Amino acid sequence: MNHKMIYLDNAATTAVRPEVLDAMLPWFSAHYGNPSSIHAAGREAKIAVETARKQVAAAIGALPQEIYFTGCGSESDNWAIRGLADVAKGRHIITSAIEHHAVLHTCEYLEKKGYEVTYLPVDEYGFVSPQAVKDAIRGDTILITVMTANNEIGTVEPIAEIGAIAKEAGIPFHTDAVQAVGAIPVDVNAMNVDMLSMSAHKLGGPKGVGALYVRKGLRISPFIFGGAQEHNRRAGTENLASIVGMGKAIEIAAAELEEHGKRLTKLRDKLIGGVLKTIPDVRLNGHPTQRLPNNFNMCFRYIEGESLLMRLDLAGVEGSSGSACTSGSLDPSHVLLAIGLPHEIAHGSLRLTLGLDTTQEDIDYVLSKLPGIVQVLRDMSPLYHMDKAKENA
Amino acid sequence: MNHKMIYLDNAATTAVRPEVLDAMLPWFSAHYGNPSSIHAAGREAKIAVETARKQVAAAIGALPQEIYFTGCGSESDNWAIRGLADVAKGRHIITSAIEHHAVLHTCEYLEKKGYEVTYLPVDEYGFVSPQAVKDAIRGDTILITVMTANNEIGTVEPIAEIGAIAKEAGIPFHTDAVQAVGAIPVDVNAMNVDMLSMSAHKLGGPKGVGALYVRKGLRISPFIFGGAQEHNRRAGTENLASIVGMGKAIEIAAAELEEHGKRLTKLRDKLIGGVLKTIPDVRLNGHPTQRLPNNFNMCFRYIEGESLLMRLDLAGVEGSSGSACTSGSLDPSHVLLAIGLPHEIAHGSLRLTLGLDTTQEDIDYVLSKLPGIVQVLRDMSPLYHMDKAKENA
Amino acid sequence: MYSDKVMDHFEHPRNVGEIDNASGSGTVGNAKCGDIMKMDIKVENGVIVDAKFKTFGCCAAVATSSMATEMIKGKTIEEALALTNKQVMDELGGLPPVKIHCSVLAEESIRAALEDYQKKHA
Amino acid sequence: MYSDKVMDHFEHPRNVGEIDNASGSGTVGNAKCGDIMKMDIKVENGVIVDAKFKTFGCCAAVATSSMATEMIKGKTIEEALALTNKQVMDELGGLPPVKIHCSVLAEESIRAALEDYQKKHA
Ligand SMILES: Cc1ncc(COP(=O)(O)O)c(C=O)c1O
Ligand SMILES: Cc1ncc(COP(=O)(O)O)c(C=O)c1O
Repeated sequence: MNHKMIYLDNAATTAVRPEVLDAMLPWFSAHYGNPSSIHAAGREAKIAVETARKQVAAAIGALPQEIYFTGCGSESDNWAIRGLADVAKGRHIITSAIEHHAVLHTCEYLEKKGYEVTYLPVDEYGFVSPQAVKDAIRGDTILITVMTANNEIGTVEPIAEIGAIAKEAGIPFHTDAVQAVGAIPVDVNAMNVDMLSMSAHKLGGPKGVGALYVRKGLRISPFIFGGAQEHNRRAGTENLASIVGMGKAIEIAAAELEEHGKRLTKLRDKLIGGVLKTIPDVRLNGHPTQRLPNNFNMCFRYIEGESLLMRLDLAGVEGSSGSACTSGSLDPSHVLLAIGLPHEIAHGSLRLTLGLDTTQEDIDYVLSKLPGIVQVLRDMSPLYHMDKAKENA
Repeated sequence: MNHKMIYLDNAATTAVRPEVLDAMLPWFSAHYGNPSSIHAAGREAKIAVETARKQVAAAIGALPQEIYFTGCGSESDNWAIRGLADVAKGRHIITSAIEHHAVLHTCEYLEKKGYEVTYLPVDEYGFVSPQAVKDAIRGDTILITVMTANNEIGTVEPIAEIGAIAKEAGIPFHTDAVQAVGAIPVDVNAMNVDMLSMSAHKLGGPKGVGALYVRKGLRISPFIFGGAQEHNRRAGTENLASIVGMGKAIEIAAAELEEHGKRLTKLRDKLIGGVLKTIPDVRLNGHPTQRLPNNFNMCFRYIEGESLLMRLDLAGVEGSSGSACTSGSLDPSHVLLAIGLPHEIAHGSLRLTLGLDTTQEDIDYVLSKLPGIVQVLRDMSPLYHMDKAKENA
Repeated sequence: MYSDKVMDHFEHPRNVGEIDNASGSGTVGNAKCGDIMKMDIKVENGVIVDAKFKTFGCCAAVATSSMATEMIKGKTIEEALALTNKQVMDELGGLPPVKIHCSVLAEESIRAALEDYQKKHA
Repeated sequence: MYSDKVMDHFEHPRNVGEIDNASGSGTVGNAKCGDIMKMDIKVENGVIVDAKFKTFGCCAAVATSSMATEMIKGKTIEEALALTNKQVMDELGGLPPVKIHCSVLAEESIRAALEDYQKKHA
């Protein structure tokens, strides 16, 4: 490879920020006490965990005692939904068709257990309609769960409005904010949410640690039973260094949110604009402005996503795709299908998600390479050939 | 403090070994790809995870595809039990009275859901009787779960015998080997176990990562639903650096098992012998020889465990206790009660668990300090006073 | 977890011991629960001139015993009866929530000793 | 995930294109599933003298198309009909298990082209 790799897959995972890694390092081999131990090493570990809890709480306008650390964003989602369902009286859940699989597959599991789930459709931009949420509420609805921002197409949902509806109806409201926290302003009170899922590795923290916000007074079953950790609600020896890292990462991300968001939005729009200008037969997925600052997602007609990705990879650009072949499944992304794309177009999607270290030059480089790569693949594609033949006929 | 702290709480958690931390470091900020991503960064991450899976498998005589990484030992326990119960036909589970809370509280939860659980008693050493297991088996028994080695008193259970019984009866057998792996020989085939829980931070690896062995062909429900990670059985972005660390730690621990075990056994026996010789009114908990090489657990009559711990801490020795006050609960350790200790004696327990860096000098130091500390506390104890008065009467 | 003052009273408990021919004496708690306190007081002219304790219990129990003996010395019977465990805790700079129940014994043992005194001198 | 040989054929696919006045031609797969392959062959004296393909599909689909065209060139009709996707995969140094279904299209498209040829020349 004759140049550095340009990593544009920050929605999949981010690098641990150097300051975050520095904050974590003392807690592996030097200070490694079990926060539940009462000796000096345990006590200092406990303080470190509680400091991180305050940092996470502060970033989303919550109280420290409303934050529970988990093993990942998926665990937070599973816990919120199943923990609530386990103690609730009714059997109906409302969610959207474009949730992350951690929410969708959990809902599907609950369906098998006798719960009923309404999967609300979305419009062409991926928006869930608050009115549709309202209309879906039944007497036995126990939970509404709608994500704050979509991980594939970046659409930012009208959470505050949905929260207000949930609150008025007295129904607990969970939101998967794994992609939103650290990227856009998130405030549990302004948004009227009762539970909120987070994951550290999406915001410059380490993999394998997440958190669930649970509003004071809301009762849910524990998900992992065992020791008395996390106020008796989530057992398991605390993931000390990673929790410290999550606290630090979220604190920095919250502090830099505005500045960082502005910078990324500019780069993102340059990338989208550049592609629209130079490559025909493309489509922007998600809303042009109500989207995550770092999210680019477009479909390139006549070509398949994995091939596009691999060619980009060979050219030094790392992204992702909603094509079936990238996931090893047979169907393309459920999100792209939900916004109304036909299968063959959904297969040709490319997601590029910008990060902290993405530069103007990186974007220029991608814009210089992408048209050629797309053309090579189109020249190889029987679909392109057939369609163009039709057009010329 | 005028001397270094002597950490003798390795059953609570261990330091991350320097070699392990070195192995982890590249995977935070330099190589941080998501193992599910198909670009170069994702592919190298995937390879790292699969290498760790092989290392874990090799340490317990399993196949790599039988190893599933989890967020902690507690998750492994919860998953094994609830994942099996979720798909099994019967409703009866057999376990022991001295399991870790991750097993016990999970069983109690299942009882609330309509399952029946037999909690087998143990003898004065903490042994579960294989015959008792056999006798407890019913037509609707779906699972037997008995720990490999107890975390408080160190007793090593007759797992191979219990496994043989389970196998003959055709009942899946789970063992919580969180304290055993890396400390004593563990082989899933020799032990006839179908599921086995592990946790990295007990064997020189990082906190917040564990694994569950599930024998090929055994069907259990996923515990965390979502992405297709871990062969579709445990969702959540892989805890890359920690998984690498777990693999490395377990590989080293397995290689050094024999040598390390011999050294610790000697130190442990010196500590036990020394206390028995110099302090009256003490009792060894657990079996004298069928115990973990690093486990010391004794009761000091007339005194309360937390006070003992805090005085040891002030003297530079970090340990743990099964007293109620150390856990914030009202009852002393369920394990000490299960081996037949009266409450007042159970409150006065001290557990010291040796580690990699424990030296002869550390043991000498503890033996030089402990008698004085015990005497100070006894002099302060109204129970000691009353009993001694009776003896002299 | 514990304040410096708690640790100081735990490490250097004041007034450990027993009083020969105590004016009043009380034992509360039980070993099953992991906490026993025995309190001896010496009363002269209605004033507590000495107090000594023995405690089987955790750090918080020892520290509150120690602090409580310090606080009642020099007090009249009535003043001592008015002492609450809250006051003892405050004087120690607070206790972790899970440990508050341990502090109750100090108040109770003083009451028991005072009642014993009053019974003997009624 | 992919072998070097797969990557080589993906990056530098052999025989991309179409053959004017092809002796036989076949298209298999469908866009809904994310894989379409079109295969053109030129047959002279019962021997495949040229083969060209176009593929809409993933890396594995492209590489197997490319390799398959290489493998059938110079073969008789009968020999080409006997080619299996397993042989193509082996020649590529294997494929990840989830990608095996993509390789089936190469065999199928060759068959389709050969059948087309046989129909035309029957
Ligand atoms: C026997 C046993 N099982 C399970 C666990 C739970 O492990 P973790 O703290 O990693 O969840 C522990 C340790 O805490 C243990 O000693
Ligand atoms: C919206 C959303 N929810 C949940 C998750 C799951 O997070 P984790 O991988 O930490 O389990 C992700 C990322 O994978 C996500 O993007």
